[in-house]
Amino acid sequence: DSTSQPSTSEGKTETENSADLGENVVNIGFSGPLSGSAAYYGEKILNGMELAIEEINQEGFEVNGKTYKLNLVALDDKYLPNETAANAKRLVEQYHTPIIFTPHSGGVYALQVFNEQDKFLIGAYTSEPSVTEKGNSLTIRIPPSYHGYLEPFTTYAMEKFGTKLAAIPPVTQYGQDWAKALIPFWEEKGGEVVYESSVDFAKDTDFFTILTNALKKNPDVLFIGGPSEPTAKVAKQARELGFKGGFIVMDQAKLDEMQRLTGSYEFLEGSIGTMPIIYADYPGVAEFVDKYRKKYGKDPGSESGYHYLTMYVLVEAMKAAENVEDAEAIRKHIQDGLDAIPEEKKVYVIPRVDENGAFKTNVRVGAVENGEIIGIKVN
Amino acid sequence: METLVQQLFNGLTIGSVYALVALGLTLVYGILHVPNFAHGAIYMIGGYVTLSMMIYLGLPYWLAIIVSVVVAGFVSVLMERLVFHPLRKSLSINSMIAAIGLLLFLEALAQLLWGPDFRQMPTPYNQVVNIAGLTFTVQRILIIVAAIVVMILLYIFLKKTFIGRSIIAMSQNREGAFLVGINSNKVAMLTFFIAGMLAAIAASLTSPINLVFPGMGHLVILKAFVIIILGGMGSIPGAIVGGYIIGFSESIGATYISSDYKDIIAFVLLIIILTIKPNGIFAKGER
Amino acid sequence: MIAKPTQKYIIFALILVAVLFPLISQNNYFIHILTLSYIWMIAVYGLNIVAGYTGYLSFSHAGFFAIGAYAQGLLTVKAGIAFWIAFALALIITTSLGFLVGLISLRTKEHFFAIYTLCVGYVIYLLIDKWDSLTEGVRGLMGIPNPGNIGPLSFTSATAKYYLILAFLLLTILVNYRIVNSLIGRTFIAIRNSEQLALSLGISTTRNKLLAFVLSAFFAGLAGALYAGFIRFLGPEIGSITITFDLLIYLIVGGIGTLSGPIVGTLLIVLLSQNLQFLEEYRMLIFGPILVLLILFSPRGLVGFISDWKLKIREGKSVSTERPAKIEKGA
Amino acid sequence: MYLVVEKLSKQFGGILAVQNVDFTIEKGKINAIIGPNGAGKSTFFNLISGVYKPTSGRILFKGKDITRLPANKIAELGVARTFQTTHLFENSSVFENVVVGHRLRTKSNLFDAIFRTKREIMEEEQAKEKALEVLQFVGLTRLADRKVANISQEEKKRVAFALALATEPEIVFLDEPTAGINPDETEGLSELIIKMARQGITICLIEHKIKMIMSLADKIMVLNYGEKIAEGTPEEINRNEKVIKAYLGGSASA
Amino acid sequence: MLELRNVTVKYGHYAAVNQVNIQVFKGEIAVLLGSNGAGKSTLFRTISGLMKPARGEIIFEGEQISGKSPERVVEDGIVQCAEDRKLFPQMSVQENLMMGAYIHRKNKKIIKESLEEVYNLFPILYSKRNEAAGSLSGGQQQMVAIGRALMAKPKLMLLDEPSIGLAPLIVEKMFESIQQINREGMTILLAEQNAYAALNIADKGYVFENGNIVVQGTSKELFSNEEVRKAYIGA
Ligand SMILES: Nc1ncnc2c1ncn2[C@@H]1O[C@H](COP(=O)(O)OP(=O)(O)OP(=O)(O)O)[C@@H](O)[C@H]1O
Ligand SMILES: Nc1ncnc2c1ncn2[C@@H]1O[C@H](COP(=O)(O)OP(=O)(O)OP(=O)(O)O)[C@@H](O)[C@H]1O
Ligand SMILES: [Mg+2]
Ligand SMILES: [Mg+2]
Repeated sequence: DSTSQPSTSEGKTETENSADLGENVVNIGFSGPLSGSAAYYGEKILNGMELAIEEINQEGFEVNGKTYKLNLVALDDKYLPNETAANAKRLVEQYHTPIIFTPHSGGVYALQVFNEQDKFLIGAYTSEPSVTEKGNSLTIRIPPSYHGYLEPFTTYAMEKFGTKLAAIPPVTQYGQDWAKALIPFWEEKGGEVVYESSVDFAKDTDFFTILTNALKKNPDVLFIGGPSEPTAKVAKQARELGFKGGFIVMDQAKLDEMQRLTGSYEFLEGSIGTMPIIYADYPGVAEFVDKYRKKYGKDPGSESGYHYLTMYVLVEAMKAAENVEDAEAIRKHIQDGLDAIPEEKKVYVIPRVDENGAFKTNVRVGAVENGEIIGIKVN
Repeated sequence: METLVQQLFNGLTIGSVYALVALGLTLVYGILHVPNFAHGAIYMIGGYVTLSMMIYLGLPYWLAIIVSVVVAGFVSVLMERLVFHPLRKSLSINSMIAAIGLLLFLEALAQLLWGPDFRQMPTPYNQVVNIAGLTFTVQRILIIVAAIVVMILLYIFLKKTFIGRSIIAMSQNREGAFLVGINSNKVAMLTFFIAGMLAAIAASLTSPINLVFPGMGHLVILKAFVIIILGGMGSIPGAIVGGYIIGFSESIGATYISSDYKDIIAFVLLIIILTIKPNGIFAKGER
Repeated sequence: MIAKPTQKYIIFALILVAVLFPLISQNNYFIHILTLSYIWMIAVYGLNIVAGYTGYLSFSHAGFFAIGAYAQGLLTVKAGIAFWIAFALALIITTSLGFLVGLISLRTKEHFFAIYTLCVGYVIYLLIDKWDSLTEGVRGLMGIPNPGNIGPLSFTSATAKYYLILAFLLLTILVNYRIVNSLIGRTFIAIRNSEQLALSLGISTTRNKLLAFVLSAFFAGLAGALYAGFIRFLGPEIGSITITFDLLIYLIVGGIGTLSGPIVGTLLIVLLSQNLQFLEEYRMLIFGPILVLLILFSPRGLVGFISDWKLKIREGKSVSTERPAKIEKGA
Repeated sequence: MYLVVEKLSKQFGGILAVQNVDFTIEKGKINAIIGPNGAGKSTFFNLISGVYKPTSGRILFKGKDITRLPANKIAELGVARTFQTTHLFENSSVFENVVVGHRLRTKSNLFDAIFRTKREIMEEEQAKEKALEVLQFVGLTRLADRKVANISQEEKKRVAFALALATEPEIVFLDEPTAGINPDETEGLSELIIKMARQGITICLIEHKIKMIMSLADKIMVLNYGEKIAEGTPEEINRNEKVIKAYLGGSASA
Repeated sequence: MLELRNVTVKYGHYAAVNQVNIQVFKGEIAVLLGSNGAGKSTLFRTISGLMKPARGEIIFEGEQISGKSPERVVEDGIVQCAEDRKLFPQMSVQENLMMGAYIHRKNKKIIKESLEEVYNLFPILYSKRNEAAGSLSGGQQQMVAIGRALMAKPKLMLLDEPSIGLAPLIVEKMFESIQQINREGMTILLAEQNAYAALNIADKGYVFENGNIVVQGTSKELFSNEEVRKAYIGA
């Protein structure tokens, strides 16, 4: 087709123009929810990226003998895929961003329709595996897959509390996928699923109703999840209704954030979930958490951590590719980028990116015992 | 049986909240003939103000609620003065769009002031009470009792006092109200103030069992609309009964039909009722 | 209502600019935004028929938009039907569902109708969201093909799609123009003005309201099917109330019950909200008040505003005893 | 008989607004219904024209049972009406108002509209001609382009007549056609009513202006508390004790 | 008591009331005659504060009231019984009447007395006191409207075409009631088309045409005025 615009070829000259200020700038694109009910999520991500960019820009980074700085261009898409697509067109056309981060699978799919043609990399923050399984050559998927959690969660909860599970995941796709993986796994391990339903945090104003129904079945373990704060509410109300068993907490919710909501770990006793980044023992965590707290006055979440790290991966990949605008070249050197991450920046340890673009991360699991979080070994 | 009673109690709790919000909405509708979508934002602001009073100023719960009621009332009145009053003579769709504009603005403002994250409102009434195998928390009992008290007071105010009746009069004939000497501006402001108060009370009561966040108004307002339609727009008993109908149908529906589809239950219920009674349950007479 | 010749000029000027645009600007982003705006315009025209001319404010519009889009998506992706056949089927499906919904919902009036359709829209949204075995639920529907070739014309490039959708928009405008200026259009307006009187004049209000509603669903479905072929990915959010609100805002700001209102309003608001993007999370802090101000100072939409303004000029010239129009109420 | 009403009743909640009323209308005559306020006159009209459905009873028009037909079907059969509170399309011009009045005699559908078929063009022309014709008939040609909201009460009443006439009716029901009109203008409207009757249109009207009724009507029915208390020629009614007591009072000449 | 000086009221550019001068003295019944659209109601609406005059002054008991808001005008003692009644349709008859006494809301005793007076004047309203005002017939609604106006115990009552749509018997009664009210000390400004009946009870009258006063004088003068007879009395 003759009419399609080879926009990136123009992009080269344009990038140099935008560096008129006397320095070379690489624009980094972001399209995510910045207003509306999911804005808290978009904000956490932006914070992580901003923090990394600030650090990187202190010195700049060198590619092909030139020193570059990063500039973040964030656009609001209100979670709507068509807005993501429009934003991406704009980011590519006006800012020549070699990469666009987007934290929802709908947005990723909408971008995958044209990202290979328009030549930009998608930084997908979604644990939806199909994002990278459909063979898009310019997508990287940042968060870990939940599959690594199934075994340690199941074993721990079953041993400590018993075999009867009530599953009340959130209605989001992620929650549903999680449940679909966990339930057969639980049954395979000799467990029994006594209740299954989902909560919708966008519509429910009270969880007593669903919990009453779940607890009627006398479960030993509750599977819960979603954003940390409402998940904490669910756990708390379950306790109020007299639940004494353990919680399996889906990795979207963070034990530390849940604790913050109610002031103590007491009601989370016996919960197992992902290790909160602030307690994780990766080499870069302490410094990152410190800086984040200083700048934003609160604890970082894993979204922030992953995006922080990915900015460094990206810079290293650009260095390795000796190119700051060719998405294909950068994608080819993502593995080099991962390998070249300085130790003190490793807020997570990501050894590998697979051929489809998915990051392979070692997961860390934590549990609440005697009012404290303790690390649980993963085989 | 035990479950049924427990679920009835749950329905009563949530229905009380719905009823309070729907009451404000229905009052404003009566005066303005506009479905005020921005009412959800007032609810949200009510929640945030109570929260801020408790957390930042250390006020006790009840005092914080009083402050919040006043603030939300004033924001509501401000809305009336700045937007709905100038628009009172134009198409009602315009006021509706303006209300949407206000909603977007107030949500963004809340996000700016308090951040986009979920917040927890403390309450002195965390105690759990077990009676005959049923679980209550004091806060929940408080919600029910307070809501009913507020509704009774409101009813007495509207029915038995001249000032209250002036609200009803104006909702039935604006000019007629002027001609008996009712100050329309005062009544409109009063109505918005009361609506704001009711929303703030509802938000402050329910927030300890839920969360405070910029989008919290959405959850409630859509249901409040369903309720006032169910009960007949502008009808006060309709709003109350409708609130409890939705509350119960949600908790009972979640138990005996499907928890996943319980939202649909409320909407389908409405569709069925309106199909049979196109003007709502409490509609008056023919035409 | 605005003088007809003026509306015609506005429309012709806009058409000319639209046709020439890709030749002037090579910017993919603008082409993308414009194409999307055209799709919204088609949907807004649908809304205008029922809300602007018959006076029934439907809040289920995004629902029908979503039905059109999902029908297109599912038929091509899951049933493997060719794009244009699926397109025709999508229109039939949306129109039929519009017929069914209209049949029941039109028993109610005014705000009852508005909120009733709000609920219908919500149910449609929830169904798309929850029925994931069919719609893929929250995950969304991927891999919708480009519009198929028509003879030698292929629609894979952005510019080609731009012209395809522009063609549909022009057709939509023509059809709307014809309807509004026909006996049917008069009938719709009569219903808006007074349903009881229309009835006593032997006009079957039920049938005509239903016709208007079905037409509006048809245009929503058309816009939806085009959207599916353009964005090529569908998520349940396109059926959400937010989208209905957006469409309504486009209509009101442009001028409800006018022929050029949908174009003016959509362009203005889309461009405005794009231009406020630099504000990031504070966008709504500015956009909300702008919306309110627009409504406050131009309550009959921009098109109405212009026509009022022209009326003023005319009146200023000839001091006549003619009385100006009261503010139109209850449209 | 032309139009026959048998044992018609309508109940609103506890109120029996119309009770067991029998009434017949002869073709080409001017019939009048009088009665105190709240007697059920408007309700009676609303029942015949299909705005309300009767609680019991039957309405026959030219031998056809129209009791349960919707209002628009009844209008199609040639039954037109005006409303007590003048009911017009306030925001349209006089001409546009009246054009719509002829819609029920046209057949153009959506297809015709979109493709602007011959039929559409022809029927539009036909509706416009009809509009001009009836405007001429009621004497409002000069106001054709004025917005209805801006014309006088008397002119509005005439537009209402024109609107009813545009439907090409055989029988017209007029609910207080001269309420709120001064004697001078009332005179004009009575003349118009007579002119209509001369055209062969059957008339049935409600009025409180006794003098006008007495001079105009061929036959009068008197309602009181929903019941028919008298029926007959003006002279008979004028002499009827019951009517004088319930309605006319001492000075029947006010 | 009430004086209008050069009052002009406009709808847009159109002057519905043009340079009108009217004087009503205490205890009088003054009547405004005029055909439809002459501007009577517009004038009443302006006196009541529902509209603002474009020019001119309205003086009540020596005080300028033009530009005051409707409720202030009511408080000053001018109450209007409007043309289309403007009742509260879903409130009961009694509640409607009670609302009429809104400005006396602090004084329960006055309210009770007035209520009795109104019921004495219109006994049928007593039997319908618990019914919704909207479900009454036109004539009954008119009685409620007058009753409601009386409840405010005004010094001056504006009655806008009280006889509209009423049966002759009722019209007669209505005018009797008006006379009775007047005898009890209330000043009345009445707008009517039923010139005969109105002039019969009035002290003086003004004839309106197209927003202008074309004739004015005592009832006697007007009765004997040939043109007035022809145009408005019809005999
Ligand atoms: N929609 C309604 N709902 C309830 N009651 C009604 C309704 N319409 C009329 N009524 C009652 O029916 C009775 C007859 O009313 P209707 O309007 O027919 O009287 P009318 O003879 O036309 O009186 P008027 O001369 O005052 O217009 C009245 O008592 C009235 O209150
Ligand atoms: N809201 C309005 N906008 C524009 N013109 C109006 C408005 N209301 C009334 N008019 C016009 O002002 C003039 C005076 O009307 P008004 O109602 O005062 O007359 P009236 O003497 O009370 O007549 P009626 O006997 O019908 O009650 C009329 O020509 C009318 O059409
Ligand atoms: Mg009547
Ligand atoms: Mg008048």
